[in-house]
Amino acid sequence: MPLRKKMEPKTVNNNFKSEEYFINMGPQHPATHGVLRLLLTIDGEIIKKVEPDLGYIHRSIEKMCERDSYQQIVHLTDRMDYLSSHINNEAVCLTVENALQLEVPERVKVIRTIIGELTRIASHCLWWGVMGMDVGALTTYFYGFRDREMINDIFEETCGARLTMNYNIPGGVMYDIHPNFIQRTKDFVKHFKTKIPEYDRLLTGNVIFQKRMKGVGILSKEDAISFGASGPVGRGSGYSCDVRKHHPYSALDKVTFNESLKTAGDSLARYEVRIMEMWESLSIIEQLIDNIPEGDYKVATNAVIKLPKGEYYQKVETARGELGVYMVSTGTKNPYRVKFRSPGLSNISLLNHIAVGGKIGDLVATMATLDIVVPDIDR
Amino acid sequence: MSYFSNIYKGVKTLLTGMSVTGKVFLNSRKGSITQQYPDNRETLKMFDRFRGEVVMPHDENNEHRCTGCQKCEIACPNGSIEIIWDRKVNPETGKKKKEIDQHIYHLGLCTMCGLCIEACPTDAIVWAQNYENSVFDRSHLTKVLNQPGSKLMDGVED
Amino acid sequence: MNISLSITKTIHEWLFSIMSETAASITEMILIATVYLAVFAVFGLYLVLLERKVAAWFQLRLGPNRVGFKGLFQTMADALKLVSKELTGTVKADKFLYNLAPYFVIVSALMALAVFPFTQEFQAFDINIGIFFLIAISSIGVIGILMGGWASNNKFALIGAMRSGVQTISYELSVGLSLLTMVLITGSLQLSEIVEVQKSGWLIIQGHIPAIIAFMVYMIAGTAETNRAPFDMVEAESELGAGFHTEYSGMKFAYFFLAEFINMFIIAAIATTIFFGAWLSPFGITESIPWLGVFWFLGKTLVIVFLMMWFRWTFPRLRVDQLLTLEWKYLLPINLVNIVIMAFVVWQNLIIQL
Amino acid sequence: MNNNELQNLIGSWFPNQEANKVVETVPETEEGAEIKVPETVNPSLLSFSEEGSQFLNIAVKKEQLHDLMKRLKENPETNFDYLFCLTGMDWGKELGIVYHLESTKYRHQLVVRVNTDNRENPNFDTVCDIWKTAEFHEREVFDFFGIKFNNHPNLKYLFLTEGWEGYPLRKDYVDEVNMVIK
Repeated sequence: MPLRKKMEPKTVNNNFKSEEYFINMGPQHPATHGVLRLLLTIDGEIIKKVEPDLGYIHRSIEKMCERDSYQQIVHLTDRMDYLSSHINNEAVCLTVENALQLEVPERVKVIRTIIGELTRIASHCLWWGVMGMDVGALTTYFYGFRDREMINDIFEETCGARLTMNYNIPGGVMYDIHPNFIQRTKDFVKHFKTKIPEYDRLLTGNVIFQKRMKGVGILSKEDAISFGASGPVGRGSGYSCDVRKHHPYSALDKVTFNESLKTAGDSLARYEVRIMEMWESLSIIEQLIDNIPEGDYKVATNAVIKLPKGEYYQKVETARGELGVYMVSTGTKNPYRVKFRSPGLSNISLLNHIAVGGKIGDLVATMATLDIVVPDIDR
Repeated sequence: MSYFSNIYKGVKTLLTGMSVTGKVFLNSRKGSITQQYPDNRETLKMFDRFRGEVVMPHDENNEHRCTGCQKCEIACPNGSIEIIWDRKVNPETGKKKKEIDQHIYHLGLCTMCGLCIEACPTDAIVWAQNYENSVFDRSHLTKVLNQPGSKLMDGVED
Repeated sequence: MNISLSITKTIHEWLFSIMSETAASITEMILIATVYLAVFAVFGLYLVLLERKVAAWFQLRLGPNRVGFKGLFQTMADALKLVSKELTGTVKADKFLYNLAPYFVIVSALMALAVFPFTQEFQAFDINIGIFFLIAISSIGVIGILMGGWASNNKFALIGAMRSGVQTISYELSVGLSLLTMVLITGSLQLSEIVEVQKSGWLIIQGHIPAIIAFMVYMIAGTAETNRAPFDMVEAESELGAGFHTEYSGMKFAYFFLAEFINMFIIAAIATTIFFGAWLSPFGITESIPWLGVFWFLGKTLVIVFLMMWFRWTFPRLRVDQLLTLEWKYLLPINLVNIVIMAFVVWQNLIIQL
Repeated sequence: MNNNELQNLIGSWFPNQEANKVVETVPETEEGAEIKVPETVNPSLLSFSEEGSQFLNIAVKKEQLHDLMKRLKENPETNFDYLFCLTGMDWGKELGIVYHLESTKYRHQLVVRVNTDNRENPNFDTVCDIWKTAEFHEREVFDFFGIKFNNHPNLKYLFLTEGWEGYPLRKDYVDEVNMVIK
């Protein structure tokens, strides 16, 4: 098949009113965080319609999964939502373990949970920095990265990679935690507890920021459920959708934490939910870090994993929301079909709903609070 | 009156924000988080688990531990590893034994997932902490891991 | 300064000796303009460097430190790079306006520099409507931005340019009114006379409360006039990419860039002249050495420039309607009331004179 | 509500009348819920299974899909207001869709599946008037499986470029250039 033909751009047919015009925001645009393309219909500065055009970074991970073995699938999920790669890995591993009815050691569960929560904090740090940048405060970006670097160092020391860690394998984790892991994590928790108030002072309290965020991009609870919003986007609308609460996995049933909920449903609520979530994640880490049980870091699986015939569904809470892994097996060494229910696709689908009627600046700010990761949307 | 209290509160939050950045500015001499990369090559040490590239360690007799079992080749999701092997007759025992000719590793295809090293039964391949992988030609990224003239270490069985 | 003064005097006498009076004064003006252009082009580059360094220090970074000693030649190298770059443009652009816009912006920025009193003697033109001239010139630059945005045939550029128009038209009111408040004390628009008045205390001290309010309003409005964050609606890189100069490259882009920084200098220099006594040293400590005035002037200006940089690297950007709300609902009423207060202060002679 | 109760309740909406007759007169009241006779379910319209899955599965005929979905959402006892996963499937001979539903009120979960053996022109009724999230997910299925959704407001390619030939996630899709097969 000729490749050239596939590269042709999509044509756009819109019927405009005379005052309205059309802007092509992206695929290369600073606020779209990657290669998201938004087709905006604008009247002056007012947004009339937002139509996301996806697929610029589509790699067909679901199709690739159909030819890979179950161990190999795990590393592909690193590349979906690269900011919460550990949690994505965990989702696949949990699916496979559930299917095999494999009981992993307690130590593995605790390690997974700690690293998962660290991933969440790292992701929110980056989001906070980028959020500030999208509303024009460029300095936040570096402050967010300063703290994220510490987490990345922890990951690098234990998992060997900073971003695409591939630390989980079906049956456990790849290596045991590094001897420095506990101390470094404690140091980080101590450090970060002084930094979140700084975040609040620099950005959250700022009168300009408050004005930019309050009452912008309002999403009602009913719409949040109907659009399948999850993660902080749903919780900002008062929709209790934390998978960690409702369907706890790994060691999350052993810890106590509050589900961060706000009822306003505007951009500020989504922002505040994420800040609250960082505090909750810190508390989860603190509860677990001193009590990592002794034991094996993995249980042996067969070199060739074959899942029993059937269908398996596992949902986890990534930093962006609910990630579902739907796996259909026919009993061979490859899955018959894998579907990743990514939080990003559902969250981007409500952009049109909440951005219409706002200004261009509002659209950018609203999009930042949705916390989009384009590879997660496109897969 | 709320008009004036709004102004007061607004200005106060602005000054709070400025105090945060101002503090960083005053500590800028020691607070920098950036590294000046090519200058700090000597001090830049990767963690010992860092996944830089796959290498095959050889001992002083130019012997490696790879038996050519091809488990890494099967485990690799991207086809980064190719093993060219042959069965050779061992002159002492007279038995035919699998022996690698070339263990080819395409660094350009590798996603550093570590499945090959997990799969290796004899620990013949390990991670190296090399982080400078840029080359002028893509073909330089295809590496032969076993050194020329190397042979299998004695007593290594898979 | 005696030497340099004697040099200028020598050149002046020499010029008038070899040609007619008209030709000599025109030549003299051209010479002065060339010197200003050269000095402020380089000065603008160093303002860019300062901005980058200050930004880096706010952001836990090191900033440019490779080219030259501690990166002192970084912006020079950047300018050289920009000179050597191809001038690209859109096919359907209005070529004439498109090419004119950058010159319009840079020229209007440089024109304002003519009237600043760097020292008592060092002032190119001491016209009697100095402040009026400054206000007028500083709002001309927006025409260049509008032209550039319109002629680029790019929607992002157009939105940026239109925002710029709205913003400058609104905020020049506040700039003008806050300066007018101070003119009530001085009773003159001529800059040299304003400085003369400040020999008995800088105006911000003389005018105490209303002067401080006027200064705060002026700083906010002045930051908005220069289209800098938190009022950088014109560029707003997370919304419009690069705003009005999206389609400019090479030297034409450099002109816009340089003009932004010279404008920032101008706004700070106006504040120095009106509020902080221009070249006057605090408590007259270096009054005996008049040429040190230029350092006092630049020092005060750079402190205010630093303040504007501090704003830029701390605050998020306003939305375009909030920008107008701030001007028309807050700054303008405050300003009008402030003028009345100032008038009362002057009438009752409540001025603090040292 | 546990799976058994769900099965009884939903089954009662499609009573076993003569085969092939489209059910139009569904009982308005919910008294049917108490009648615990699963055999009353019309097997040609609806069938239940829990085999090989952690959820209760309902296989439904495509004519009944929209009707069933609407009732699942709107019935106060089921109240499946959250469609958390919509998957296109290629079962070899048949194409199908798997809907994963959850109730945010009762936290019970349900899987609805619908299949068609028409591989040339597969089409189902859209559910995006019931759950708004379905709009994008159905477009994704349209991209990769070529399944059309009747009454969908904006059915065009979401990920693929216009004029893409073939449906990449179908099992019979061939692309020598871009697909690496092990």
